[in-house]
Amino acid sequence: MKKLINSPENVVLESITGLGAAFSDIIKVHTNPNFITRADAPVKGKVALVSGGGSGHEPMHGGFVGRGMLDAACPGAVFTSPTPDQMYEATKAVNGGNGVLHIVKNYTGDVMNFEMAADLARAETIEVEAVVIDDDVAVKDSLYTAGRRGVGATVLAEKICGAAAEAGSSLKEVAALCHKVNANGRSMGMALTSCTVPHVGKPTFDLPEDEMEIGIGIHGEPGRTRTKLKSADEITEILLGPIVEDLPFKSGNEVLLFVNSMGGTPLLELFVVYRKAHEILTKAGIKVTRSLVGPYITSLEMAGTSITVLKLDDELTRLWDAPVLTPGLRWGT
Amino acid sequence: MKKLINSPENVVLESITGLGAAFSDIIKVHTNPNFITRADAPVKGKVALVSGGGSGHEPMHGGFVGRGMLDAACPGAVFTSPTPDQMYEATKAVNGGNGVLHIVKNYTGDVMNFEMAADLARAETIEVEAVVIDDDVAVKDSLYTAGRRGVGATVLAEKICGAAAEAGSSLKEVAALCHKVNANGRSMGMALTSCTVPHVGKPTFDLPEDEMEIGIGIHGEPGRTRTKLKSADEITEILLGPIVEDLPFKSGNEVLLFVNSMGGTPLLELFVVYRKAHEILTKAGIKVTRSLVGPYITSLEMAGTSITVLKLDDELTRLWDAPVLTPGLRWGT
Amino acid sequence: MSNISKDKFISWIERYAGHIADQKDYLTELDSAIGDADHGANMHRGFQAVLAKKADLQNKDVGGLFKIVAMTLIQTVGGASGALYGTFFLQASTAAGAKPELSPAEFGTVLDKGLAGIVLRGKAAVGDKTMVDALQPAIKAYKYSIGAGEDLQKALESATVAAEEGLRSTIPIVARKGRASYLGERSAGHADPGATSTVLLFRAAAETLSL
Amino acid sequence: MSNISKDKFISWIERYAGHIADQKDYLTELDSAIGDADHGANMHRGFQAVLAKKADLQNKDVGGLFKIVAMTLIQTVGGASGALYGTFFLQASTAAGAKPELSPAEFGTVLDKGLAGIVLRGKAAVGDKTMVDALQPAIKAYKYSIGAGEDLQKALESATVAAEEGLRSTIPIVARKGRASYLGERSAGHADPGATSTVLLFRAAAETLSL
Ligand SMILES: Nc1ncnc2c1ncn2[C@@H]1O[C@H](COP(=O)(O)OP(=O)(O)O)[C@@H](O)[C@H]1O
Ligand SMILES: Nc1ncnc2c1ncn2[C@@H]1O[C@H](COP(=O)(O)OP(=O)(O)O)[C@@H](O)[C@H]1O
Ligand SMILES: [Mg+2]
Ligand SMILES: [Mg+2]
Ligand SMILES: [Mg+2]
Ligand SMILES: [Mg+2]
Repeated sequence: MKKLINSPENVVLESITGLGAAFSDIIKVHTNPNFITRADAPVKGKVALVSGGGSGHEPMHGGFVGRGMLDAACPGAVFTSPTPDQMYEATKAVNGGNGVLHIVKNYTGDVMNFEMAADLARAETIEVEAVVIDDDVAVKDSLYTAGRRGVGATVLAEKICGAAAEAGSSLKEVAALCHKVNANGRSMGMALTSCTVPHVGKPTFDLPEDEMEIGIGIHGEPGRTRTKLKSADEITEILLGPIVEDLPFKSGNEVLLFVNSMGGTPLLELFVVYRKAHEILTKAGIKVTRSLVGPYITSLEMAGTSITVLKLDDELTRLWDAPVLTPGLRWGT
Repeated sequence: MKKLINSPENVVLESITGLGAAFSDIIKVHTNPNFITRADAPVKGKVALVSGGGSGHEPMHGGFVGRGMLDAACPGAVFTSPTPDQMYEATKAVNGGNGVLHIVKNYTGDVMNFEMAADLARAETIEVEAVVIDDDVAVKDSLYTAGRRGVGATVLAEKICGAAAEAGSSLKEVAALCHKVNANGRSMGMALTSCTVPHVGKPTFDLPEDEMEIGIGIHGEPGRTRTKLKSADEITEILLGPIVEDLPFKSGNEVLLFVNSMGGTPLLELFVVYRKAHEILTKAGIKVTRSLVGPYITSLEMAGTSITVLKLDDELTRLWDAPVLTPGLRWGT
Repeated sequence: MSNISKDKFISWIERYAGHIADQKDYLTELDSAIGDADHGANMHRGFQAVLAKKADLQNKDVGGLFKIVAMTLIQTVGGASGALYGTFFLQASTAAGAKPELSPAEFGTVLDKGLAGIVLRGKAAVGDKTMVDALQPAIKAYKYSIGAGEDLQKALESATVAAEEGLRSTIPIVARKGRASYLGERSAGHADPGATSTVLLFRAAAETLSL
Repeated sequence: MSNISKDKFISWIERYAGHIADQKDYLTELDSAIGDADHGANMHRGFQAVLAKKADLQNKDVGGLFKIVAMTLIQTVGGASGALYGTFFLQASTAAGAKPELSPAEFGTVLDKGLAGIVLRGKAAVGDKTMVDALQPAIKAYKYSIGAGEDLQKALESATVAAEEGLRSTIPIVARKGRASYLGERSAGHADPGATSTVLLFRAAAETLSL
């Protein structure tokens, strides 16, 4: 295993310590339990947003803490959802008196640990709402299964809901907005390579030189299907097709196109994918009015990409454009 | 070779086309010859900044075109310096009447091709100054050699000089400022893995599981020495030691600490390195007052890191903080 | 039939922590195939933390003992298994209460309550390819055996056998719960990591509780 | 001794383009060891572009012919080799001027001017481990041979041999110019890519100019 770490046990703690040192003006890092809050938390009277999940997806979530986005993020061990005490302490630390929204990616572990944290917080009369993000079209949805995974739409939901909370929306309103983003966003991802979890020391799966995984999540897990390697244009079609069909996105829609790197795919390649995705949507009469391109929700050093498309309306566009000041996303300030 | 591309021949053109589509509000992409300009170029009366180099270093340079940074960037083939006609056309396109500064990384090919372009532009009475960046302490400097490579300090120079040009400084002033950044910045890099140039199809060099390259540049070339793999803290010391000695940086100095990913190293690991670098400098009485952490000057998907330290004064700090609006760096706007 | 003392329960937990330590890499390997390669590390982190609390464990009744195990797992494991095994011991602790020891029959009820907690949290049924596939039949076998007047050792052994059968039954199943469900058809042909760690829980019981 | 017609120079360029195409991967391999793995691709891109201009090449004098080669290389190759080989042919074109053919002696002067251009641009001297290490001795040998009254073919062959010796001499050298210089000691033990492509230039000449 080739990694810039000191030991698998310390990588998360040392990494968030570095994050805190680099962005002490924006965030504050708390340890045992580990969580990251806005430097100015709690913000009196503002609805607070708390998210979290396993580490290894950086900049998500810790890099999205700051004005106009999250109030707190709880990093678990690599690819392991955080523990209830982390979310419980974070919730208490950022509660500004108008309630706390938990933005939860739909993974059994995340959902259950956030539920337990919410129970603890509510027991102390903190008003907590939880919204579960499940935008991954690679997973067939069903009442009898764990359902779809939460992936790219999480980043967009955190930015958009953060803007609404900053603007003074109520907990009910921010929760409703979060459901709206989830309802209008769809994603799908693929991997050219696996990734190596530090405490495992070897790639989670082996992928031959001429094959790729389609329909992966963000935890280095294998995808729905393994196929022969294809060109960037073909891969973009394979990912975008199911996304467009699923919502469905229709001619005349205005959308945000988010092309994400799983970590190891460089921008040179990512923009080749963006170019094709933009072309396909445009040909279908779908207007790309906002874009996000880069590594924002990653699986360590995995090479691959995921595409997320979010249907926009004036409200979502305005909130997307609103100022944001975090280590990972910043504009308007 | 596993890459999200359609063909090695088209990767650069398709990638800058995608970049242009994603950021049409900020930049304009011109083809044959290929160069990228600010959407509002030429800016009358403003000194224009032109840089360029081989592709594969994204976001540098194309991602740094926009208000407060570069007026134009010229992308060559992967790891191959662009041709004079690219810089010549870019220079003409962004010339606002008050002269054009060429920011050139010190590689024989880059220097010679920029020289030829400058000759062509001057022949048309465009005032052109060129500043060569050579901040890589891994290379011993000497009058009889090609000298040191231009690496991390290039990003800082483009940001700082861009701010000065935006504020109305003259060509002479901006050129002097560029020399100042180069004189006060030092860098060194290392690689955990090689990278694969698309038209070559296999890694530029082989690196055993337990070895690393110290003192690499940004073209996937091997470094000065190959050693056994070490911990993140040890590697940080190996890189930072020569940097601090070379300037030298002294107790009481205020600095900008730039920890860069070569492309394949994820943020989780990069912040482990940042943490140690920040600790070492602080212990030495060197005050880290500004930071930049992420993949900003890369070698395709190479795993590794480079550290750049820039000695700051009030002028450099103010210009660093000034608003910048580019695809790759954005704040204050 | 003799009761199970608190000290026996302590040995049970310690033995289980030992099995987890031994099987850590194997559990992670199973999780690599259909999950995210952390089940072994998760369980090991949790039970090492439990061992570190050995002092507190000593001076507690059975309920208090399980409560410490529960809170420690909940606060150190994370993931699905942390919430689930944590809930299991939390419910078991409530059921056991302030007793210094449990009769084999009482222990059956305690296990039942633990299972109920897991099902309430995880909403998984037998056949979903989860730890429930091993836990439910194991407890059923244990209670049947005790009800039939067999001794504790016999009951724990048949529980272990049932757990192992339950584990084997997860192999052909296409997962409906947990991460493995994201793989669809591809999850078939692999044993469930959580069901595997559940087998170890009963094996440890059979090796400690009746002696 | 018979002169070298413009058509012969065209065959020279075409033959060189062919050699580059054949040796493309080898040149890149050499550049992988001490450079950035693009010399073969760079030269190939450039000379394929030159071939594409075949039509224009036909109706030009020798100077015009070299001018087209120069501008095409400058605009399509990039890197150090683009600027250097481009400059070589640019200076050669000025020296050759509007002549329809060159005497072997005139060709020597033309080569000299090309070399001077490379040295002016790149500031490399023999021994720096660059193309100059092959180019300089090759031209020297060519001129010596012509001066000694040997025929063109003989002169081109001794030039090629001298280029090859120059190339071999680059192997042990620690580079002082170009990317290879960044490697310090590690650059020793490898042949210089540009010197290798220069050998091909003279080999192509010996295969075309005197026939
Ligand atoms: N809804 C559920 N109900 C019961 N057990 C579950 C459920 N979801 C997952 N599990 C169990 O948890 C195990 C995975 O645990 P672990 O890998 O530690 O957590 P995670 O899946 O969050 O990485 C699975 O093998 C399965 O037995
Ligand atoms: N200053 C110089 N003078 C003469 N030749 C040089 C100089 N620098 C580099 N070269 C030649 O250029 C060759 C490398 O060309 P190429 O790989 O195409 O360009 P780059 O080095 O920019 O990638 C070297 O092998 C060397 O022969
Ligand atoms: Mg997990
Ligand atoms: Mg090159
Ligand atoms: Mg797991
Ligand atoms: Mg080269």
